[in-house]
Amino acid sequence: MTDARRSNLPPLSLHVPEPRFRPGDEVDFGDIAVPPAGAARRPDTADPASSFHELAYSLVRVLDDEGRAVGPWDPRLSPDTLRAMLRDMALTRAFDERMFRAQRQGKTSFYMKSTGEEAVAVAAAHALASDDMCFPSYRQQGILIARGHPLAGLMNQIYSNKGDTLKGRQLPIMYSARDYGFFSISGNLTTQYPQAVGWAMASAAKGDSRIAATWCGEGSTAEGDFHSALTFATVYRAPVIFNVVNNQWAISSFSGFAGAEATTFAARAIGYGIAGLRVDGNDPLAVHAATQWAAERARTNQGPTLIEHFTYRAEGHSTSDDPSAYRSAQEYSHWPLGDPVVRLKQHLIAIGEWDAERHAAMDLECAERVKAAQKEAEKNGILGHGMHQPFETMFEGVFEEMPWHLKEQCQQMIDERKAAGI
Amino acid sequence: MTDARRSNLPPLSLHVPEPRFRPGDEVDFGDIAVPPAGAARRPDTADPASSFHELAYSLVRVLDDEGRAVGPWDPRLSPDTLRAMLRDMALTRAFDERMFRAQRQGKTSFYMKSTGEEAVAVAAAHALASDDMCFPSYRQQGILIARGHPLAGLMNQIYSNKGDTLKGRQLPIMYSARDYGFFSISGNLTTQYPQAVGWAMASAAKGDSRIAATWCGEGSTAEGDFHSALTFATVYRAPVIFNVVNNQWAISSFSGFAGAEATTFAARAIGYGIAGLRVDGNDPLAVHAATQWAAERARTNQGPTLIEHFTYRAEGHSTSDDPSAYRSAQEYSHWPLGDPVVRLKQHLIAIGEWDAERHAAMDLECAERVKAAQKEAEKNGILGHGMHQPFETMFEGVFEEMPWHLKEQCQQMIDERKAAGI
Amino acid sequence: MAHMNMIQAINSAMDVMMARDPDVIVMGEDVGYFGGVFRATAGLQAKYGKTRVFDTPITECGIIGVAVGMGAYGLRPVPEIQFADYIYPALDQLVSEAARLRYRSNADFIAPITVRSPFGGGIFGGQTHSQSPEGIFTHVSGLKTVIPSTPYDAKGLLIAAIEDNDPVIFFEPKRIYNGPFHGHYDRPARTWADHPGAEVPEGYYKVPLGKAAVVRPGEAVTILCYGTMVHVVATTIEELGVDAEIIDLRTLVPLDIEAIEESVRKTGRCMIVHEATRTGGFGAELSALVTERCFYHLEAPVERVTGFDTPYPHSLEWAYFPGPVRIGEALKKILKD
Amino acid sequence: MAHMNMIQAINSAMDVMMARDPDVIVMGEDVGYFGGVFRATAGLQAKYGKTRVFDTPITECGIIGVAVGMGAYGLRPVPEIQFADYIYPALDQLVSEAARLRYRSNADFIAPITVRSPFGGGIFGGQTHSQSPEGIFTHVSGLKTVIPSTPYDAKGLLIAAIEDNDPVIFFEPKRIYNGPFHGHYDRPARTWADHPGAEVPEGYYKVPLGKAAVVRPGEAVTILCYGTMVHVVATTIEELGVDAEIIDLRTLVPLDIEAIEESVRKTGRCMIVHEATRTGGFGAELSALVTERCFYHLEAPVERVTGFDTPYPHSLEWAYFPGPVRIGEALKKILKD
Ligand SMILES: Cc1ncc(C[n+]2csc(CCOP(=O)(O)OP(=O)(O)O)c2C)c(N)n1
Ligand SMILES: Cc1ncc(C[n+]2csc(CCOP(=O)(O)OP(=O)(O)O)c2C)c(N)n1
Ligand SMILES: [Mg+2]
Ligand SMILES: [Mg+2]
Repeated sequence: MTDARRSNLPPLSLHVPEPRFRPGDEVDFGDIAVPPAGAARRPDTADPASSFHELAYSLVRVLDDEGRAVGPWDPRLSPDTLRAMLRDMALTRAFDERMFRAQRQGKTSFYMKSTGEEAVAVAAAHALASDDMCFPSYRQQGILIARGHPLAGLMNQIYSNKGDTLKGRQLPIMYSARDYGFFSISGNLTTQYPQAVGWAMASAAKGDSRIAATWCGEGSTAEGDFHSALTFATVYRAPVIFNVVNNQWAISSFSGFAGAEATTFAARAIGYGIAGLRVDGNDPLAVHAATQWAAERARTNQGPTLIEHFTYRAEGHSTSDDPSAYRSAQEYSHWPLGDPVVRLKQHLIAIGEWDAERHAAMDLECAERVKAAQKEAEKNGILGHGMHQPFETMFEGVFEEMPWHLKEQCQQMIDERKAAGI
Repeated sequence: MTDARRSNLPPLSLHVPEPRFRPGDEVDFGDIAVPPAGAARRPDTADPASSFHELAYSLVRVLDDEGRAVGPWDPRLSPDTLRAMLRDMALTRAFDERMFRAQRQGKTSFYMKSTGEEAVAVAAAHALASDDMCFPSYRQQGILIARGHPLAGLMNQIYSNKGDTLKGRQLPIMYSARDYGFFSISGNLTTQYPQAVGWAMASAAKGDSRIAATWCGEGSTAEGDFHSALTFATVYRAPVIFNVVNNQWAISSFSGFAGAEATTFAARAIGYGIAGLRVDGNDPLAVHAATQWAAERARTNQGPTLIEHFTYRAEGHSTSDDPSAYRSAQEYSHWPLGDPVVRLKQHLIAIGEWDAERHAAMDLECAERVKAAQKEAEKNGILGHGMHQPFETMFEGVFEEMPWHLKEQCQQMIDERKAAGI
Repeated sequence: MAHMNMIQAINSAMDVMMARDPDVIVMGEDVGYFGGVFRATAGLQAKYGKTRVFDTPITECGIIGVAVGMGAYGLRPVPEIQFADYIYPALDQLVSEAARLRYRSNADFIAPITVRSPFGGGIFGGQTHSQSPEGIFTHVSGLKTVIPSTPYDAKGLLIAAIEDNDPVIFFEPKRIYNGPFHGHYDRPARTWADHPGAEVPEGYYKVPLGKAAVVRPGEAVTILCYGTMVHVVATTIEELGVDAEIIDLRTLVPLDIEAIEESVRKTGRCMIVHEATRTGGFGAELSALVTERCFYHLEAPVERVTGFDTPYPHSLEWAYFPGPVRIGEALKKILKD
Repeated sequence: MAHMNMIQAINSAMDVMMARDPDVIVMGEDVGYFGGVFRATAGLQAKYGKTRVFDTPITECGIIGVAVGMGAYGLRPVPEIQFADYIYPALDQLVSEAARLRYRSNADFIAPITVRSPFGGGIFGGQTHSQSPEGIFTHVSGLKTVIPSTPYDAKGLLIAAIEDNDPVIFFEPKRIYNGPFHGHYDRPARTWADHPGAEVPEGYYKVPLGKAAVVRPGEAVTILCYGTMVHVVATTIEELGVDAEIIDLRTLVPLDIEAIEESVRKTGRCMIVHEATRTGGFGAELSALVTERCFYHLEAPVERVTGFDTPYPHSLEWAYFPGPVRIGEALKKILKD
C-alpha cells in the first residue's frame, strides 16, 4: 500500500457471475422485463442507427398474449405465409425429435436440437429473399427446412452415409448447401461472422442486390471474430444482418459469462454505430418483421443491422450434454416468452385461419414426412455400418488437384486395407 | 434477380472510407465538434454506466481557450503537480526529439515519437497510483518519464547496448520496467488489453487494491484482443482502465478504417455496458480528471472504464514512416485541440504560477538532461557497434533453465565465431 | 495409492496444487459449476470457490491473454481450452506473448501458465474435435509441450507443469481418458481397471518434464510415441510379437534426446508414431534428430507412422487413424533387412 | 523484358491479374492510398479504384475471415498481412476455415485466396518483424505455401497463386525485396541490377506452383533452400568453391519431391538451409523425407542449417541468422567423409 490515493479503501473483490437458478431451484423469471407487444416503435429503414438506440434495450414484440398481432412491427403476412412458417417450424421440431432419437439409437454420433428457437431460423428465412446468403451456426436447421431442402438429404449428412453429399467428412448437422444459400457450417464458433461480412462486401462491390445474414449464439459473441465482423461491417457499411441468438445458455454457462449482466447483446451494435434491435425470439412475427426491416436497410445501402433474438434453449446443448446437471429443470416451462410454435398457432387460430384439428393433422403430416425421409436416408446407411463413401474420398478435396503426397498416402491406405484383408 | 423482394432496388455499392484531406489539400477541421470546456457533466463515480451514455459522444474538456480550468471535471491540482506534469511532458518531447535524431544519425534502427500526445501518458501517470500497473502500447513513453525512470536506461534499450537491461533482445522503445509498473511492450498490437484485464482480475481476486490501466491506438481497437478484453472486463467487473488513444491515424490509414465514421471509440464501451468517456486528449487536466475518476470507479469495485483520448499524431508513425505521402502537411497546425504542452503552460501562466522565462529555462533543462543521459548511455554503445550484450545471452531466458538443445546451439554459435576468427 | 482414470488423475493434480498454492487458479469454458465438458475440473469450484475456479467467456484469445496477465501479476493460471481444435484463436497470445514474455522482458515478467486441452481423435468427433496440433507448438521457442499417456503420468506431469515457471501446453489424449486404447475400434473398449499406470498416489508428486519413459525395453527397433499411440503401439507389437523398445516421450519440448539416442544406438532402427497429420508433424523433427545424431547406427531409414495429410474425416476416422495395421506394415518395412 | 526488383515484380503480378480478372481484389492494412508499408501495392488503388484495392481495419482475423467470405462469393482476394509476425491472429480463419472449406463442404464453397506477407529477418526488425513462420502453415492440410527468391519467380508464382483455386500462403522474403542478399551484413548491399532473376516480363506469365528450380547444378552435395537463403547459399558455396547443387524449392507445399530425390540420389548428400527456428521447422520435414526416400544413397546424415530456437534478437540478429559461417561449417561437416 504505497500510495495515499487508496489508503482508505476496502480491498478489491472479483465478481464472478452466477445464474439465478441451479438444479432443484424454484424458478421465478419475474425480473425479466417483458414489454407489451406492439410497444416498440418502428423507425423508418432510412433512419440513422443513432436515432433508435432504445430499440437495443427494449423488445420488439408483435404477438400479444391473446395471439393478436399488434403494433407497428406487425409484418402483415398473408395467412398462407403464416401457415407456411408454422409448418416449417413444426417440421423442424419433428425433424429434431427424430434425429435426436436416431442418435440415441446409435445411428449416428451426434445431434443438436433447436427446440424452442425455431422462429429465429424459420421466420428469418421467410423474410429473406431465397437467394440471400446465410452464414449460420449449428442451430439454424430451420433455414434449410424453410427453404425446402430435402429432409433425406439432411439425414444423409447426419448419418455420414453414402448419400451424404459432404462424403461423411463433417460431424452431423454441419451442413453445407450452396444451392439453398446456406454456407458450410464450421465447428469453430463465430468464424462465419466475418465471412458473412466478406460475402456481403463482395456483393456490394459487384453491384449485386443479394445480402448476407449470419447467426451465432450469445455465448459465441465473445469470440474475436465477432468484433472483427462488426468492425468491418460498420467501416464498409456491408449489407449484412447479424443475428445473435440469445438462448440464455452456452453449454453449461449462462449468458452472464458473455456479458448479459451489464447490458443487452443488441447494445453491442451501438458500440459500432450499427443499427441494433432486440427482438422477442419466440415471436415469429417479430423475428420476421425485424429481419425484413434489417434486409431493407441492407438492400438500400444503409449497412448492417444486429438483431438480438431473446429466446431460450429448451433442450440440452447437444446429445453430449445433460442440462439437468447445471440448470433448473423448471426453466423452460417458466420461460416468459412461451413457445414459438404455440404462439403462431394461437395467432392463426385467433385470426380464424387455423384450428386444433388442422394443427394435429399438420403435426402428424410432419412426423410422417420425417419418418419417410428417414426411411429413405437409411437406405444409404447409418454411421459406422459400412455404407459410407469410398475410402479414397478421404483424400479428395483437400486441394482442387491431389498432390503427390496425398496420392501416396491414398495408396498407402489402400494397401493397408488389402494387408488387413478388408 | 430471382426474388421479388428486391426487384425494384438499385444495385448495392461498397462504401470505402476516405479521409477528408490528402497531401496538398487545404485543411479545414470545422466539422470537428469541439464543445466548450466545462460543458460535460461529471457523474458520481458510483453512478451506473448506463446513466451517462452521452459522455461517450461529447468531449470532457477542462482548459478553455484562455487557459482557464473550468467546470466539474477540473481536478484542482496543486501548482506543483501542474508544473511536474508540464515538465514531464516537455521532457518526453525533448527525449523524443533527441532519440529521433539519434536514429537518423544511424545510432539505432528505429524510433517512435509521441509528439502531441504527451498528455495522454503523462497526465494519466500522474492520476494513477505509482504502483498501479500500466499495460501500454508503444507510444506511452511519457508514463516512464513521469514515473521517474532514468533516461539513460531508456536510451540503453533504444541502443540495444551493453547497458540495456533487456539485453538487446527487443526493438527500440519496446521497454519493460516492472519496477515502474510498466509492462513489457509487445510488437503485436492490442495483446496487452486482455493481459491488463487478467492482471486486474488477479488483483481483485487477491483482495489487493492496485488497479491496471492499458492503452492502445484507435486503429488497434479493431483487433480481436480488444473485444476479448472488454468482454472479460465487463463480465468480472475488472478494475481496469482502457485507454484508446485516438490520434486520428494508424500508420497511413485514418480513423475511419477503425470505425470512426459511424460513431466514437468511447461508444464501444456502451456496447459492453462499460463506463465510457470521451476526453480532449490534448488537455492534460481533462486526461488527469478522467483517469482519476475511472481509477476511483475501479478501486471501489465499480469495474472498468474506457476512455477515448481525442488527439492527433503530430509526427510520422515511426522513423520508418513519411506521413507527407498520405496526409496534408497542414493537419497538425490546424488541429483544433492544440498542443498539450502549450495548453498546460498557458494555464499555469494564467493562474500566475509560471512564466515565459521559467518555461524557456525548463526547456533548456530538459534538453540538457536528455543530452547528458544520451552521453551516459552512449558510453555503453550504440546499435551495431560491438558494445552489445555477450552473444550467449541470446540463448538465455527462452526458458527459465536452458534445455540441451539451446545449450548445443549456443555452443554452435560460439564455435562459429571461433571459426570465423571473431 | 488410489485407482484413477486419466480424468480423475488430472482432476487430482489440480486439486492437489490448488490446495498447496493459493496462486493456482483454474479457468475456462464450462470448467466452473459444471466441471468441464469432460469433467476434468469437477468439484473444484465447490471446493476452492468461484474466484479460483470459474467459467469464462467463449474467447480463447481472451482466456490466454487474461491468463498471461494473471501470470504477470503472480498467479499461476491453469486455463483449459475445451478442445485443442479451438486453440487457434489463442495462437497469437500463446506465440507472441506467453512464449516470448520472459525473453523479451528479460524475466521482468513471466508467464507461468499451464494450458490444458484435450486433443486427438478416435471418438467420432469429426474435423473439429479430433485434431492433434502439437506440431505447431513444438516449433515455437519458449513453449513447453507435454503429453501424458497414463493417469499416473498425467497427474505427475500436470503438477510439474503447474509448478514450472514457463508456459506449458498440456495436451490430454482424450481417447484414453477412460481407458488405454488398443487401437482396435471394433473391439470392446478397455478401462484403466487393470493398468499399472492407473495406480495414482492421492497426494503430491511430480513426474519431471523433459524425461521420457521406456515403456517396454526391446532390441529390434525403437518406437518413439506419446499419448494414445503409446497404447496402440504396445498392443500392436504384442500382437505381432515384435521385440520393440517403446519410448513414451511424455515431453516433446524439451525433448529427452538422451533416451532416444541411447535406444536407437542400441536397436539401430527407429520408428515414430503419431496421430497428427504427417507433413511437418513432430515426427519430422524426431526423424531429423535421429538421422542427425544416430546416422551411423541406423540400419534402415527412420520410419514415420502418422495420420494422413487430410482433415480428420468423421465417418472414415478409422481409415485416418494410424492403427495396428498401419503400424504393422511399417514394422514389416523397417525390420525387412 | 523489364528490370524489376522484387517489390516491383510483386506489384506487377497484382497489376496484371487485376487487369485480367475483375474478381481479383487487394486488401490489407495500409495497402490502399499509401500502397503498403513496403510499397508492394503502390499505384493499384489509383488504377483499379477503392472498391478493388482498399485499406482494412487492423484485425488480421477479420482480414482473412472477410477474404474467405469474398472467396465464397466468387471473388479472388489477395489480402496482405503486413508482417508474417502478425499472421497469428488470423490463424483460426486460415487453419479452420480457408484450409478446410473445400474439404468440409465438398467444394460447395472454396477459398481461392492468396495471403501475401513479408517474412524473414536481417533488417534489424527485432522479434516481431523478422519471423519465418512457414513451418506452421506447411503442417496444415489444405494450405499451399509459396516462397519466391527472385523477382521473376515472385511475379510468376504470385500470378499462379492468385489463379489457384486453393488458399495460398505467399511469403515474401523482405530481406531481398531490393537485392539478392549475399549473407554478409557487413558488406555493401547488392541490388537486383545485375541479377538475371530481375529480368521480368511486363505482362502475364506463370511459374507453376509445386516446381522447384535447380539454381546451380553440382555434384558434391544437394542444398535445399528457399527465399533469402538461396542467395546466401549461392554466395557461400561460391566463396568456398564447393560444387553444390542448389535447389530453390519455391513451393513448400506441394513439394517438388522428384527434383529433390533426383538430386540427392546423384550427390549422396543433402543439406537444408532455412532462417526459421530449427525445432519443427520445415527443414525437419525435408530431412525426414530425404531420409525416408534416399536413405540408401546417403553418404552422410542430412544436415540442417537454421535459425536458432530463440526469438529473433534485435541486436544480435547476425548471430542468429544462418549466414555464410554457419553454412560453411555445416558444409565442412557434411563433406568430411
Ligand atoms: C472456437 C470454439 N471454442 C469453443 C467451442 C466449444 N463450444 C461449442 S458450442 C459452445 C457454446 C456456444 O454457446 P452459444 O454461442 O450460446 O450457442 P448455443 O449453443 O446456445 O446455440 C462451445 C463453448 C467451439 N465449438 N469453438
Ligand atoms: C497484430 C499487428 N498487426 C499489425 C501491426 C503493424 N502495425 C504497427 S503499428 C500499426 C498502426 C497502429 O495504429 P494505432 O493503433 O492507431 O496506433 P498509433 O500508432 O496511432 O499510436 C500497425 C498496423 C502490428 N504491429 N501488430
Ligand atoms: Mg446460447
Ligand atoms: Mg492511431
